[in-house]
Amino acid sequence: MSGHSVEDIKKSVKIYIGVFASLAVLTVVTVAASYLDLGSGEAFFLAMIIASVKGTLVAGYFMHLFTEKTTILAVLGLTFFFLITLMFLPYITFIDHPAI
Amino acid sequence: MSGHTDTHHEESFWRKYIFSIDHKVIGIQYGITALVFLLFGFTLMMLMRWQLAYPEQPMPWFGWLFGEEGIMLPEVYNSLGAMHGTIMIFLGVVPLAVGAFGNYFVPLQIGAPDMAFPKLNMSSYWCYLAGGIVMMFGFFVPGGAANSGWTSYPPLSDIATTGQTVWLFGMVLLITSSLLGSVNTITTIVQLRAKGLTWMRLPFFVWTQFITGFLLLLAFPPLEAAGVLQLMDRLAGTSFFLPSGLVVSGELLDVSGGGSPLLWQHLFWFLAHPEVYVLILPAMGIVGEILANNTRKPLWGYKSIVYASSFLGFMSFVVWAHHMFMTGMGSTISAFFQTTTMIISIPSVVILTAMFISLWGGSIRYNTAMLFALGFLPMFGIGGLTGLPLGIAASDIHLHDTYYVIGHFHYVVAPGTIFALFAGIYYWFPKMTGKVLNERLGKIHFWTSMIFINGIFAPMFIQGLAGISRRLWDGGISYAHATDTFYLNEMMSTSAWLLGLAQIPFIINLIISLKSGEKANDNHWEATTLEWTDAPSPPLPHRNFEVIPEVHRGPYEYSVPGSDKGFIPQSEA
Amino acid sequence: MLDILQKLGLPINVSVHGGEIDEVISLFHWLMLFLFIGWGLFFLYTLYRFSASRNPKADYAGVKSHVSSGLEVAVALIEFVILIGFALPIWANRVNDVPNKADGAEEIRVVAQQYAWNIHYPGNDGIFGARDVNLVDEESNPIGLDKSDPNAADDFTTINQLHIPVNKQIRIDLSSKDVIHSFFLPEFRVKQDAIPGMSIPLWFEATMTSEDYLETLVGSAREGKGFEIACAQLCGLGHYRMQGFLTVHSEEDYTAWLDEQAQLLLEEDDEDEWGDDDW
Amino acid sequence: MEIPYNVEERQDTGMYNAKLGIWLFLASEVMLFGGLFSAYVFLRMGDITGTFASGSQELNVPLATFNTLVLISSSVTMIMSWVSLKLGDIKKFKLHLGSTLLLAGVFLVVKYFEYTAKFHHGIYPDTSTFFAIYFTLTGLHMIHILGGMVVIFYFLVPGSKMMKTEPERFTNRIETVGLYWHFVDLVWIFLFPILYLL
Ligand code: HEA
Ligand code: HEA
Ligand code: CUA
Ligand SMILES: [Cu+2]
Repeated sequence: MSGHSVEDIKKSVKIYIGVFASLAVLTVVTVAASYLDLGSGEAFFLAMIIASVKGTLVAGYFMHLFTEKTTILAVLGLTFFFLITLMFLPYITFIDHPAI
Repeated sequence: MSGHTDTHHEESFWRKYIFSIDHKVIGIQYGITALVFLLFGFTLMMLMRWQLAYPEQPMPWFGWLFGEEGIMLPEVYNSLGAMHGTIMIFLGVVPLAVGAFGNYFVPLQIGAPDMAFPKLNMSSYWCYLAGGIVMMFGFFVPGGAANSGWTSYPPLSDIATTGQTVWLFGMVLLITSSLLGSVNTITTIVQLRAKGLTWMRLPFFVWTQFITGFLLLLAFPPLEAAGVLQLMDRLAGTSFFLPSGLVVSGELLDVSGGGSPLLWQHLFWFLAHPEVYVLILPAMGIVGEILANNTRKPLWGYKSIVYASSFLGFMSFVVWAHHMFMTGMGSTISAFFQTTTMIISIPSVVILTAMFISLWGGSIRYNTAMLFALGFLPMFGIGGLTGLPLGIAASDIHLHDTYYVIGHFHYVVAPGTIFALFAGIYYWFPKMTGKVLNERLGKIHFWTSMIFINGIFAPMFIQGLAGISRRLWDGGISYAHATDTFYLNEMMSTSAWLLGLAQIPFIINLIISLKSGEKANDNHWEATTLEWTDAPSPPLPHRNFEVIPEVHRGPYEYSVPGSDKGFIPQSEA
Repeated sequence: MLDILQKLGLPINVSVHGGEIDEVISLFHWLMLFLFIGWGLFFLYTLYRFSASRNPKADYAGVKSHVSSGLEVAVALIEFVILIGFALPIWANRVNDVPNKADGAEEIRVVAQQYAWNIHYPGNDGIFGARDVNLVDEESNPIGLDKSDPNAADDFTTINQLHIPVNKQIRIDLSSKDVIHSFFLPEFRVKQDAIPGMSIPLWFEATMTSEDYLETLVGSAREGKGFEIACAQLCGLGHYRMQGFLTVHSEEDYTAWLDEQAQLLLEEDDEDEWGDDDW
Repeated sequence: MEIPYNVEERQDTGMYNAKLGIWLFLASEVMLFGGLFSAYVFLRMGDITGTFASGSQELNVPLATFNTLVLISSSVTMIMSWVSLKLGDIKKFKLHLGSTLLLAGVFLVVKYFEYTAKFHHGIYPDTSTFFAIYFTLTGLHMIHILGGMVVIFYFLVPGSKMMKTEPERFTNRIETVGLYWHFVDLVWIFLFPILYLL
């Protein structure tokens, strides 16, 4: 809520519609990209990049993160850091095995 | 905030004591349930210690419960061991430290009328109780309760008896409860601090609860995920944790394969390492409060311990694989985890050092609460110091999964955390009930506990150095390398039973003091924090304070030069 | 410190690399002892000196010096010296420098299973035969050795009996058939989890034969009890009895033992043929 | 006694309680799905037999694309319902919230067809690790959708009384429900490529 005036809100409706359109387009782009003949590594990164852009749009506009309070951003920053650790450290540990 | 004395209509017994949404009632519910579970978890261990001291000799009195001819069966031993660990940690200590003390005293210490979400608070308790009951149900299913250790490593746990499924369901409920609780604690601390209560004026206890809240919030969900995966393995026949080509008792296991046992270990320890700091941080918080109060001087280096605790909480997320050095870890990644483990020991050193230095120049009152708090310091010291060689992969080669590890962590959780919790009970009982616990019984409780608990755990280091593995049904008697140190088992077991007896004065104390103990005044210990200075004993139902206090200074303004009273309450203008 | 730890129960070390591990353990125990005694004395003194009766009025400021920060830094430094100077190199040596046959090491495979250690020797050709889980038969072929593989012809397995030569690097590739176990040789400072789906190498070199070791035990409570393999990871209800035996031979004795095993294998095969005819 | 900052924002933090509460809850949800994603990464990278690549070939990309669009639309209607509420347009609010519920229903129906098609082909969670993680992830996601639907339904019908009694608090609640709903959408945005496209 954070003190949106009526005008502000009307303006943001336009933004929401824009975000919606971008999300729809990006969805199609992802699917199209998956038919490209890419190596699995490239395909993965491309898909993740598109998904992250979409995710940022949702979180930034729909969830108002772009204008959110620092406390919340700090909590999410912390979470994000731990998320990255959780996602990749086990995997790095796995490939660093001397034997498989 | 309103000055009305009576805004409440009479509530039914159920609303008031059972389905209450008052944080104080919920705190007490948590406390009683957790104490019962602690006693139960301890009882399991007292039974197991018979088997360790006198392997394969029939147990007197209760033997028939656990196997033919009164000899406890190995599978029963494993069940009791796994349940002891689970109960002590998830049903005993955490609910007592966070659910009971956190719930009861965080709002009081920050000058809030209740937790931010009272209904959530109530559901968190009921989830916990449901989780506990489901866990207990495990004892009655075929094959008995979960028997793969509290760590539940697959493939063993994947192919274990039904008890493991029950355990997983119980865990899912307990995790849910913790998540609800931690959302509540953090929101309460951020949002409901009284006017003037800035971050650096928070009592240290509140800080520790705040950090603990984050550990629970962010570390538990991966275990919930892992629990779901293990449930799938057990119930839907998937093989998240099962590689291809397993042969169990001569039969090729009929699963698709392709999973990895190590995946579970990562997800489990991602929780379980932060979890151990969940066990210790609130304990440090309680000890901090009591030290300041009974030395009659401020905690030394308040800011540094706050920073150290926060750093400890942060680092605890990146050390987990020090439990997994022996899983064939490469040199790069083990270097990383060894380094983080060494780094994480530093904030503990900082905190302990600050606490020791706080004693200097104090005017120490030796009441029971203080004795337990003081006992905590060297005991945690022993436990923490013995964690260091475990954190180095090279020395962990010899010590991993031996009784050295058991000794290490019991020193931190039993004479460490449990003592701190006892200290908390003696310290805050007058506030919660309006009655003071009997000091004489308290001192008996302290000294006997102190002696016997060391009698149990100190010899474990010796056995661990000798290389005796943990989780052995016969205590390792048949191994050659146990020859020289096996005899210690008898003494350890005896100490454990005596420690059990030593709890009797405590239980009696709780009962008789509640009934006919000395009346406590509102600020029984002449403390400075809000729960003592602004709330009656016991605090007012449903709103804690007559008037929400305003805060003007730091938490431990004892013996301020120039003030004749000897202490200045936080709320004094 | 090592003497003290050995008095306390640490078994003597009989492997080449074990000394380094003992050194790290000792260094840490020095640090621990030092901190414990230092702080312990300080603690006891404050308890005595600053009790309410002796010091009725507390001092608001307390300690003003910052010696303690120095102490904290010192602890951190010592930890890092041990870490970088000892711990990391030792571990790197353990996991990166695993020798193989070409380096002159004796290669053996150990396959753990619920409550037993299957030891797999490559036989005279020095090459391990293929294995197939479908061939596993608990009675006759616990590790599923594929007899149709020529390399498997001279392979032999033992249960719970590991024999190795002294003064020679031993490389063991460890795996498991069912659940996680942990291969632990206390006197050799060797421990490694056996994880199903993985084969993990470990290595060590014995400095003493079993015979010599038994001699050192004469007169002690352990007299007559040689080296053992312990299982260090909970693996089910028989975890406590998953005990193996390790015999360290002199070079000649080891060769003799190998020959003996090869002979046994031949006899077994003969018996099999006899059996077939009978049928 | 009333709990402070239930409705109005606290000055120094700039938040009302539920706002922080829901974000903390979402943070824990991030870690929950993070655990599963971590499992996905771990298992996929260790997958020597290629069950992941071949498994995702079996999935129905057009249906999932459609479902992605459905969920995105539901996010938009969700936010529009909150906007309408802020503008005091109750009718539009109900329309938008109702559409959200409807779209969620469509998502589930499509998912139902996807699941049954798999079952018909004899594909179950125990078929391979890929399908194990596919069913687990999408199943858990569906549970989240269902949960969201229950809450949305509550505010649409029985809970909407509050709109008159405590309008501001009601708006806050819709905002928090919206945050949750967008999060569920966000999870799907990542699930879609990793399960269907890679
Ligand atoms: C409350 C619980 C708690 C706490 C606080 C700790 C603290 C630490 N733990 Fe422990 N740990 C456990 C609970 C805990 N642990 C449990 C339950 C297990 C076993 C799980 C299982 O396998 O079942 C375990 C296992 C465990 C292992 C795995 C061992 C193995 O399986 O091989 C390791 C390895 O690194 C480790 C390391 C550490 C370290 C470095 C610390 C450090 O944080 C310690 C830092 C503290 C200090 C360095 C003390 C400083 C004190 C002074 C300087 C003052 C001294 C003064 C006097 C004594 C007077 N722990
Ligand atoms: C918080 C954690 C915690 C606590 C407090 C304890 C406390 C104790 N533990 Fe436990 N233990 C574990 C966690 C804990 N343990 C874990 C995780 C394991 C590993 C399990 C596994 O292998 O998977 C383990 C394993 C373990 C073993 C090894 C078993 C094996 O490997 O085979 C042993 C052996 O002696 C043991 C003993 C004890 C003893 C004697 C106590 C005593 O200190 C208990 C003292 C308890 C009290 C003093 C509480 C008294 C309570 C009251 C007085 C309440 C009063 C009640 C009312 C008023 C209603 N424990
Ligand atoms: Cu095998 Cu324990
Ligand atoms: Cu740890």
